[in-house]
Amino acid sequence: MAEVKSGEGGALTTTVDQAMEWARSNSLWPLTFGLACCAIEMMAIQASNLDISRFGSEIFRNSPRQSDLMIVSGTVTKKMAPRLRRIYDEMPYPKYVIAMGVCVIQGGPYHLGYSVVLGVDRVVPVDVYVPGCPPTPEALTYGIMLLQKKIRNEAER
Amino acid sequence: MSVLERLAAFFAILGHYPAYILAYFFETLFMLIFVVIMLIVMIYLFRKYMARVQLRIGPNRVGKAGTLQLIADALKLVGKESILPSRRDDLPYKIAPIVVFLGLIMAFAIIPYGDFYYIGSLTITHSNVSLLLLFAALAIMPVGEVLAGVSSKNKYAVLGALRGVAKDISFEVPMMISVLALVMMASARTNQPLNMVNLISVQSIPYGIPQVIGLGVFFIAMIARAAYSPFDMSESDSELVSGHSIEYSGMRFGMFYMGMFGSIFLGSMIVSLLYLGAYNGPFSGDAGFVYLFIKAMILVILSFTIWLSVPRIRIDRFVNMGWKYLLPAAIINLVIAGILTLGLSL
Amino acid sequence: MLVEIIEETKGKDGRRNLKVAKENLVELIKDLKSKGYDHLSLITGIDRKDRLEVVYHLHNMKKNEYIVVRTETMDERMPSISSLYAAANWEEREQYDMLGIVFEGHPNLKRLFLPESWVGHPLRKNYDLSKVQYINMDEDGNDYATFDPGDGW
Amino acid sequence: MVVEGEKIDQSKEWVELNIGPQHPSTHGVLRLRVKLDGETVKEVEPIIGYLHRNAEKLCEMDYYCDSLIYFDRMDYVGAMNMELGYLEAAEKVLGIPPPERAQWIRVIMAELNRIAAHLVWAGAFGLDLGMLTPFFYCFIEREKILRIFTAVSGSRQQTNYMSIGGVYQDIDDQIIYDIDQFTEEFPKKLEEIFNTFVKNDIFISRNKGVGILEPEVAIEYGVTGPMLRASGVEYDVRKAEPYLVYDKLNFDIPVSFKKDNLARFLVRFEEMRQSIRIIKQAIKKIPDGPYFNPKAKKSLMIRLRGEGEAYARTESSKGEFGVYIVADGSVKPYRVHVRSPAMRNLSVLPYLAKDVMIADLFSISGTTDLVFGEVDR
Repeated sequence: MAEVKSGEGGALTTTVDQAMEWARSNSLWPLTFGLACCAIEMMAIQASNLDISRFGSEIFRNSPRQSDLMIVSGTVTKKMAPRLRRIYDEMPYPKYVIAMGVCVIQGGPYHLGYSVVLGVDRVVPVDVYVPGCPPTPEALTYGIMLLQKKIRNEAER
Repeated sequence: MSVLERLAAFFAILGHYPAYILAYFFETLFMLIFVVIMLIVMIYLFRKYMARVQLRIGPNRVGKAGTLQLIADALKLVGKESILPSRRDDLPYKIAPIVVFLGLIMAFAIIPYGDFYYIGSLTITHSNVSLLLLFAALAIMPVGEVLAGVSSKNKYAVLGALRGVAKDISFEVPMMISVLALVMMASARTNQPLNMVNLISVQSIPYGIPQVIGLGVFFIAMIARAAYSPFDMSESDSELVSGHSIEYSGMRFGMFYMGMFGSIFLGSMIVSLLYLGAYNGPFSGDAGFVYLFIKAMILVILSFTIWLSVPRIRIDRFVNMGWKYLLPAAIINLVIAGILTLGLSL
Repeated sequence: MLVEIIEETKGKDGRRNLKVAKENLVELIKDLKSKGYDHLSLITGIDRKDRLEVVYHLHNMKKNEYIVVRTETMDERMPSISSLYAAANWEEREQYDMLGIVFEGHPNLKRLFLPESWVGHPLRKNYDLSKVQYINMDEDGNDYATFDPGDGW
Repeated sequence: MVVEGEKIDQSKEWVELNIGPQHPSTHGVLRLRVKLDGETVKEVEPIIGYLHRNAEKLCEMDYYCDSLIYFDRMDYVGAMNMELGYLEAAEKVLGIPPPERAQWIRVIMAELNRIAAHLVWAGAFGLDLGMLTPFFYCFIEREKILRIFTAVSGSRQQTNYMSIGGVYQDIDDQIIYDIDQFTEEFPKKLEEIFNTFVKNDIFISRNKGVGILEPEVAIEYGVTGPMLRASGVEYDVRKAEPYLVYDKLNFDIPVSFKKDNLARFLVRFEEMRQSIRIIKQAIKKIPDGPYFNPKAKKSLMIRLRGEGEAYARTESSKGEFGVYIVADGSVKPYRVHVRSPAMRNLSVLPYLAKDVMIADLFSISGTTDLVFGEVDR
């Protein structure tokens, strides 16, 4: 269990924090935001074979205002990057980003070219990186589980 | 004896006025708790049912079989940042979700829940014009949606609000005419047909049987009011992103979300109250509430099935349908009801 | 043929290649279109370092015949055939974007993929990939290219 | 004559709506600038390039065998068809024809992938119209195809299975058995999915008579594939200019003369049925023999030198997919240009979506079957 935080609140704050983090981690609503190849695999985790709704991520919200998680699925081009940033800015706190696929992590097969961003972490902060080209839906599910773990541990830090 | 009087009698030791004030307070509280719990159950049920239809599992990680999923969702929405867009119209933007949610609660407060001993009927249920009050309360929610759409200053939201208005106008008229037929039939038996309790108690057979057309029209109107597929033009996810609620986040969005599922439940309740014999059934007695509930739940499942299987209808087609098919059908229903009232005096 | 064919060859795929002068291009294609070559399949620009070559793939849907028209330009300018084929509209814009071939008479010759202020044409052989450009967005949602990584990046 | 809709009155002030690049119905990163009059769409201007990944430039910088990965990622739902399109051109330039068995394997894989691509399209089209459920049924079936792809290539979607001069590895009896099982079971499931759509009055009324594309206009804009066939033009590259072994196979080209959204929908579903027919014949006729051309051994692959130029057309799930390779005798291609069918299909959208309702705009853009990896490249 976490050590009691200093200052007022103490144990109570920690409990409330933990409850909130439990809620947050179990209710990650992803944004419908498909960029490229990985978007189809992102749709596949929503589909029946690897039902992501088991983890509480059932609802793919279309409006960034109502989503918690941005799965950047597919190559981010330089033309898209400012828009990606704007969509990220439109999301309410607390918000999380999963970088899905090598294109998003460092440019992937396109890193030699002129129009691809070499890593989405130059544009938005990333919580979990899921490598692969494209990652299998299982890998993305594991990424989401890792993110849940990360959120749950926030109170203890 | 209504709940209010029971509560007042319970608090009688405090004196007349404090007792009644407390009674009102508790009655409202019961109401709220009931509605919120019902909504949570409904949304959970919807998710599980949707998963079943789509050959999935549905939420199963949070709590036993995902039962705590909705608690997690609600808690998360409470903890989310509620963004206020800088271009908003401040006051309408802030009160719109409250109006939607309040409209829902008010409508639930007017419904009679049966001859059940404790929560049989609430205060205003015994009003002489409770039917009118109910439809007045039903008209509040669309106002909130329009407010939300216009005050967000977002083009998608404005389009959503416009569609919402066009949709509301085209189904409200046939809906009211089909209700009028009910009142007409009931007026042969009682001199207070606008009182819902009277309207229900005079139904020797459920009025859904002689007025099948009216039932159909009314049910379609209720689907349209709850704004789910095929009539979700105003918030159509794949066209206008989220329609009127596009700019809302956090708990303000949560109110819209609950408002939508609440409308499904409310619509099913009203249909089963007015047309399907309400809380009457064999050996009903005090347990009439259960009958009402079962009827409503069957309608809810039916609504979910419709939602999951049909595509969205186009707004102009719906307006056409409202004026060219629903309205004449409602009028035919009215004529049939008149003939039945005069000829058979059911 | 109405116009003078400089050279007729056969490609490795067995298609007829007609080479014409730039001035005769529109006339030839107009002639071919009236003969049933109603489907413009492809416009390709090729950077031959000292000159730009433009290749038109035309296709006769009814007779299922294929013909390739090639032409060259020394000054980056070409007559547009967008008044003959609607498909040429986007094709020519793409070639303008990628290779900087200016199609004269095109109604809306803007870049197709990259923002207007992008410097250079990427598929040119002398395009310098080491000069990294960034794209940013102004308030109205229009893009502009910049060499400055500090500008919003 | 260029077919263009009449220009709208620019002096009036129209409501401008910006749709995308992040929008649930744009299938990726399409951006539409729409001028509205109430609910009616007056003018649509598609803005593309949000997924421009410089594949053509990178092809010039890579060996012939390496460029394949960029084609895998072009039409990412139909990777096999894209590989096939590139290899058809590259093998002509390099002079390395694939052996007989490899050609049959390629046909099987391409047709399987055509089914997978159409299934993704059908599911997404359902979502566009607000039908939530068919999407899931489509993806269950697609998953079965991907399992076969995983068995042959080790990857689900971006398979990189075909290679210059053949295929990456041979298919064994187990895989042929799996494919056979799939072709037995799939038609029944396909009818189920088909019925969830067409036995629905609202679905029919949403699509019938919407987005009518006249055949002359379609040819004018270079529209190909199911969209052209739905306009009544019987044109399929597999028949018009048979590649691989399509001339030895017996199949029909589905054509509809109704020209509207519904016709496109029906044509795509009929294509899936025809694909099953092709696969069934192919797994019976597949001959024994080497599965790759010994000239294209893996150790020699990067030394392959191309000469001349070739344009190869194949029928991908979107339409006529053409690859034009200009070689200059070195180990890298001099210029690679791709004829993207989805881009040509998109370019007709401003014509189709004129004076329609907003709801129809999305159903029309849904039937054009856009995949942005291919449009923007």
